[in-house]
Amino acid sequence: MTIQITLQQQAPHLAPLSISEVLPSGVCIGVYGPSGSGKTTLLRGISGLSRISGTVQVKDAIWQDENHFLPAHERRAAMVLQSPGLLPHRTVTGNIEFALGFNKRAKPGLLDSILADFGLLPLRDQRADTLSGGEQQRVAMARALAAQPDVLLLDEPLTGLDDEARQTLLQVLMRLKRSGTTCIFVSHSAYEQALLADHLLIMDSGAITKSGSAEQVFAESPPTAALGRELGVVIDDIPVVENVDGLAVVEKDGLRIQLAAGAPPGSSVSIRVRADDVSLTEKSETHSSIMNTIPAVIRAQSSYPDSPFTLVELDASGTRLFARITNAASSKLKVRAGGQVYAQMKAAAITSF
Amino acid sequence: MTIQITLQQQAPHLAPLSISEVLPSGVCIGVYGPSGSGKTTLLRGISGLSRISGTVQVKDAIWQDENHFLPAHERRAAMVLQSPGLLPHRTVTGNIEFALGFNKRAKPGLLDSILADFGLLPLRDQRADTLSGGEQQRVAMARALAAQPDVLLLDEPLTGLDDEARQTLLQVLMRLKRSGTTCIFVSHSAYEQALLADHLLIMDSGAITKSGSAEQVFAESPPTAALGRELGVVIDDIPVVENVDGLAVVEKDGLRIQLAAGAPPGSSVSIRVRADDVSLTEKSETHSSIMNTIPAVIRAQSSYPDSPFTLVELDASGTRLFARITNAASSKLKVRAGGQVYAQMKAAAITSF
Amino acid sequence: MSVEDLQALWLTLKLATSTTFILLVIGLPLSWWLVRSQSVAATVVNVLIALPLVLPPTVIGFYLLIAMGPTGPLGALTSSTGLAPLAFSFPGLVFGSVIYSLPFVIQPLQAGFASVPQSVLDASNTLGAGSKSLLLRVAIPLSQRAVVVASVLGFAHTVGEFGVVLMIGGNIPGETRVASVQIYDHVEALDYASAHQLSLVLVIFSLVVLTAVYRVWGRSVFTQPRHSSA
Amino acid sequence: MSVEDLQALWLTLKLATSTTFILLVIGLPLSWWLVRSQSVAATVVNVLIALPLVLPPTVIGFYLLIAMGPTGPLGALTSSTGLAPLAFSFPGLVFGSVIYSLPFVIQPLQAGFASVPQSVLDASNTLGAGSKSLLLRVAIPLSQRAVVVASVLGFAHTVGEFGVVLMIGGNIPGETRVASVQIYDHVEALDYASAHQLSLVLVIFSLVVLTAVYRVWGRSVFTQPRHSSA
Amino acid sequence: RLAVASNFKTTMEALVEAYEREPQDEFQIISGASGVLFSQILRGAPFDIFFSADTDKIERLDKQNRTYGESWTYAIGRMALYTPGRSPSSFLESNDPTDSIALANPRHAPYGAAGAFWLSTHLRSGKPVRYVFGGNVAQAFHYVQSGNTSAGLVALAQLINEEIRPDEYVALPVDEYPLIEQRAAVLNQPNCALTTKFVRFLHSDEAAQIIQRSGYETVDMKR
Ligand SMILES: Nc1ncnc2c1ncn2[C@@H]1O[C@H](COP(=O)(O)OP(=O)(O)OP(=O)(O)O)[C@@H](O)[C@H]1O
Ligand SMILES: Nc1ncnc2c1ncn2[C@@H]1O[C@H](COP(=O)(O)OP(=O)(O)OP(=O)(O)O)[C@@H](O)[C@H]1O
Ligand SMILES: [Mg+2]
Ligand SMILES: [Mg+2]
Repeated sequence: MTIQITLQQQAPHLAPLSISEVLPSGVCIGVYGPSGSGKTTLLRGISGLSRISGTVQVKDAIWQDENHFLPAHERRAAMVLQSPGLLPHRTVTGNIEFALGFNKRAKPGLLDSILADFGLLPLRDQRADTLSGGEQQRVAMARALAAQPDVLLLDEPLTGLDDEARQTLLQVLMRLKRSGTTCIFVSHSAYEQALLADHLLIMDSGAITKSGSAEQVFAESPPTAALGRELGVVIDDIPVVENVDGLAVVEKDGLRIQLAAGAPPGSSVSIRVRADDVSLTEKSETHSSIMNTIPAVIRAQSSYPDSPFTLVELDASGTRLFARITNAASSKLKVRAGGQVYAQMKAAAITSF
Repeated sequence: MTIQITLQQQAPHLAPLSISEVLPSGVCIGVYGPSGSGKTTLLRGISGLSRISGTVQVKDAIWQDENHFLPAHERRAAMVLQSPGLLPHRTVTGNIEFALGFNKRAKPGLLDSILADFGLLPLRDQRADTLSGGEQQRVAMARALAAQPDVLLLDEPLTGLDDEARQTLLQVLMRLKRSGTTCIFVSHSAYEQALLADHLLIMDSGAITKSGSAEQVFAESPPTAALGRELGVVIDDIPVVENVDGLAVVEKDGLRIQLAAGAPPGSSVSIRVRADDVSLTEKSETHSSIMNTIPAVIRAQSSYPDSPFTLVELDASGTRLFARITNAASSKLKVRAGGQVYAQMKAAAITSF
Repeated sequence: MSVEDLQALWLTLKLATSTTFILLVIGLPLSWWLVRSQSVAATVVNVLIALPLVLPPTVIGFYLLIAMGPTGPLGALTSSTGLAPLAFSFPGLVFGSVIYSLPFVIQPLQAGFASVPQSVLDASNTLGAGSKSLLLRVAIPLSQRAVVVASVLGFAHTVGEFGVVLMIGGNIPGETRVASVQIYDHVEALDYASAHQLSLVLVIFSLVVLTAVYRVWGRSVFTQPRHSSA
Repeated sequence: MSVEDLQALWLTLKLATSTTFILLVIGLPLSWWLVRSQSVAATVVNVLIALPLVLPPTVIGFYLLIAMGPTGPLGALTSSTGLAPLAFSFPGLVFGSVIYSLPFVIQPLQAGFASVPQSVLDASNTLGAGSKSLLLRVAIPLSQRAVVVASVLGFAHTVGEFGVVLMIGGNIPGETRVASVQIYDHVEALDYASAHQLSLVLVIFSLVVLTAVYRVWGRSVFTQPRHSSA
Repeated sequence: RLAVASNFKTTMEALVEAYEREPQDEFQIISGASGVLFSQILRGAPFDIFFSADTDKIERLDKQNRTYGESWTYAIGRMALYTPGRSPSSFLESNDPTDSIALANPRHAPYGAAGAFWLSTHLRSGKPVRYVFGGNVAQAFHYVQSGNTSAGLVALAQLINEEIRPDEYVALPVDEYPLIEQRAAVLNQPNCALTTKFVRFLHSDEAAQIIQRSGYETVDMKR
């Protein structure tokens, strides 16, 4: 099951676009690129909001080709625009019901389960125009899901939100992605892409300059570029075995990591470790304040062109980690595939959700 | 010379506000707080765009008190709103000339110097409505400066920009702040506040919950909160003494740091070191991949309430650094004021501008 | 006030109400189409709707009368479909008033629809709302005030209309003699007292309606909302 | 076409041009004020401007005539200031037309001004632009198309106006006998050929003007820009 | 239904009232400019008798076979020179350059044509005066009445109806201007007894008296 998109637009007064991609479905496809690179234009083309010539096929359904053009409301896509676009005169429930009204497959109870999923139960009867920005974005996403689309199109849904609201919604989206919803997620935040994208498209001037698994695209980005800096791994659902004063210990297959998190023992958390936060050492005892010193085997190393850095891929008790160190350090530690090292990371540098 | 602001608004259909502050002038005052906390309301009150009762005095000028209310266009304030609000039918030059037209103190040549400062010379004759988002924001700031205001009011000027454009504008703003322009900078990005704010106000529900030097407010924020995570130091203008393959060595008063930067020897850069990226060690030789191991004296240490972390303030050859380590590590290393340690930070973790 | 005055007022009310109703039924979808269409046809329709403005109403009435006459196209239509002729009948008045007041309804509606945020329309569109749903469930609820202003303008203009109505209505008491014609008759007959009286009734009625409408909804159509919500 | 027809057309052109000019001079600041003011006064003015709509034009003309007479307030004003009386004069026609066409100019202008983004106004305001500068240098340039539509509606409505003009103009050839009155006269005199001819000239002229205007600027007043620029 | 030229409306009301043999509301008086009524009759307006303000329109209807039976002259309009606030003679003698005179449009209003003729033959050639034309004789009357013109050639009927002081006007002798003949005709509509009866009443002396009292001349109906 794939998504095939071939869209071409090249006219004086239109946004340029020139795309031909076959993308996996059931995953989150990130679209990253500078302002004006055509990200919104692409989403509008896929959704049918803009009429761009080409073919769009989502799984078995042909949304457009040379002969047919399914209008936006007949495509099983739902788009969350950068501005939430709620119906201001309706309540939260009313907005979700609006979407349910067009969804013939909706089962009874869907409304309540969506309200619950997005933490909207306490706001259910509040008018949309009295909600704060973050709440509005949440309703917009809830509403899009109520349409049970084959593809969820998200155009920078987290921009303009404050840190807290953004973090909350990121977690909602991460849950969504894990549930197998196909979504196309536009964002020029490398951080958000690092957390969400399974497959990443990089756009520039209306064309896709890079397409591949998110990990690969991150790894191949220059280490000082925004994308490169956010390279790292997300380790889902590790059980918390201990928690003292907010310093949690998580453990999985012998991999033991300490980090700041409120989660009590017995629960589990997802954690993210950036390559820039991992250093390597030859000995396990280092007289350092760094709390995590994890034995690992070097799987691979690669150096970047025109850059003083080397990327090291590690296997820590079966879990993959990345470390980015300087070429100089790499020589000093004689890093080579198969070598045995200790990966170090500060407890303070690990984020958890 | 201070800025005194006392504003009170409490009515059913108005944004609540209750402020009474005396702020330093000539510096950048950051305003931080969640969505809906009244940041925009505060700026609108100061600028006179909204009529909020109270007094506003900027240096010698009384902008409003019980008896007088200077309308917005007579206040020597210029505001950059979140949406740039350029005159779409005018060119870049035309927009700046619009502001110059109201600035009686403008000297000839100001236009060109502003265009140059903001890198707008190549765009000078382009119509505002054909500019990209980032360019528009740059023009909006340039235009506000053309008014030569006593106070520059910036309402989330960097939101919605892509990483590159944001970084460029951040640097423009950092230059501006170093030049002694008084500005009030609203942003709910802790990162931006960390780079720009000299004095920080934290707002919630229309009131100021915290006010103090930015360093102090950052240091006192919980280490897992957005603000706390961005605690660090910015070291301005350190000369680059060496650059091999993009690994630059900067040196100042014996403090020697390696980092990734393109700047050639002879130039100078500003660097930022986050507390979360600094670890401490007892010995200088650590068999680690970490490139920077800097001798430092512990000036102070403080632990956070309900948190597993300790904040350590260091003096590295006269330059202040912060390190955030766990309480456990602190005991292990026997951290105490006056103690001698080595501060370690990865070259990849240091950002430069 | 005479029985005839009251009758005329009642007729005016009936005419204005029916006309406003039909104006909305036609005007809402038409304006919606005009706002959304980029076609040449939309321009043509926009121009045609505005055309009645440049001719004196009496002259428009005159041409409508010719069209409604047995030899005119409308007359041919009504007689071939077995309907009663339009001239000198209440339906004819309604028809003429609709033609004549259409621009005053179309204009505010277009302005109202155009100010529905594109983001709301686009989002609703991808959720499954087609053009009709967008009009009924999004555009109209979000342009409530424009709809009210359009109704008021259409209503008021129909109340004041006179040239067209006099010409195609035939001034028949109880059937086509509306208040405006009645006032005109009073003036022509030098019956100033009755003219003043009836004018006053109309003006006061309009004052009340307009004030209420502008106060409650109308002004905000033109005034920016303080918060650009949703 | 007779010399008198041409004279009437010329007079119409003169009247419509002067009226439109004055309508803009009054309408621009007035609409600006109405859009920005939250006061009760603004509501009252809005209602007063709309009032002429509900009375038949002839009746409005009749009341204007009374007001312009020696005992009326306007008459008293003109005689005390030493001006020529307004009735039966070209200035009087212009005055009447302005009153009568004002709502058609105010309405699109208000809609236009209301759609100037608040952010542009606020930013300009803090840069030093007071209300007057905002109107002249921000609101009007940004509402160009609304200004054009307002002018066209005002112009067209003045061209077609007839009841008021006939009443207060006195049908004086070369002075107050405009094309609409001339057409009416032709119809009254059963000179249908001349009436058709003159109507046709007016309609074609209007068609050309309206099409040009709607094509070039007008539509976009009602159509959303594709890009919400600046 | 009676379609009546506006100037005759009040008189017709008096006539209908006098004709009380049937309930009054059997008659509807529809007044309007003769031209408008004429156009409407051509397009099938449901009128039974048409009282035009002139003869021309009745003749045209005749030619188009739209009338039933003979048409007749139901009244002859009388014109008066109305000079509010002073005497007509003082107006005629004065040399005030601001003097103006209102009359109905000579092109299509009978009173206008008559008035124009009278002025061209009876006005002192040197007298400065400005002409102002009303759409019909009623508008001409408004012009004078509201003080916007200093004099007006109006219908005597209007002055009588408005009870204007006799020293402010002078009724002009009928032979000083072309006859303002007002003709009426029964229209080609399904006829009924009521119409016939009313037409007969209009030819009666009683009706003639009412018409004359209102300020019109009548012709000898029995002729
Ligand atoms: N109607 C149009 N006419 C001309 N150019 C257009 C039009 N619409 C969009 N563009 C241009 O096409 C390019 C792509 O626009 P698009 O909105 O898709 O960018 P984006 O990647 O979504 O940017 P952002 O991150 O700022 O949202 C931009 O340069 C834009 O100026
Ligand atoms: N006219 C109004 N009537 C009622 N409430 C209002 C009004 N204007 C603003 N508010 C409310 O006042 C609060 C403060 O609004 P303000 O725009 O100042 O927040 P902010 O801190 O700038 O938020 P953001 O980060 O989202 O821009 C919000 O809760 C808002 O909903
Ligand atoms: Mg976009
Ligand atoms: Mg804000």
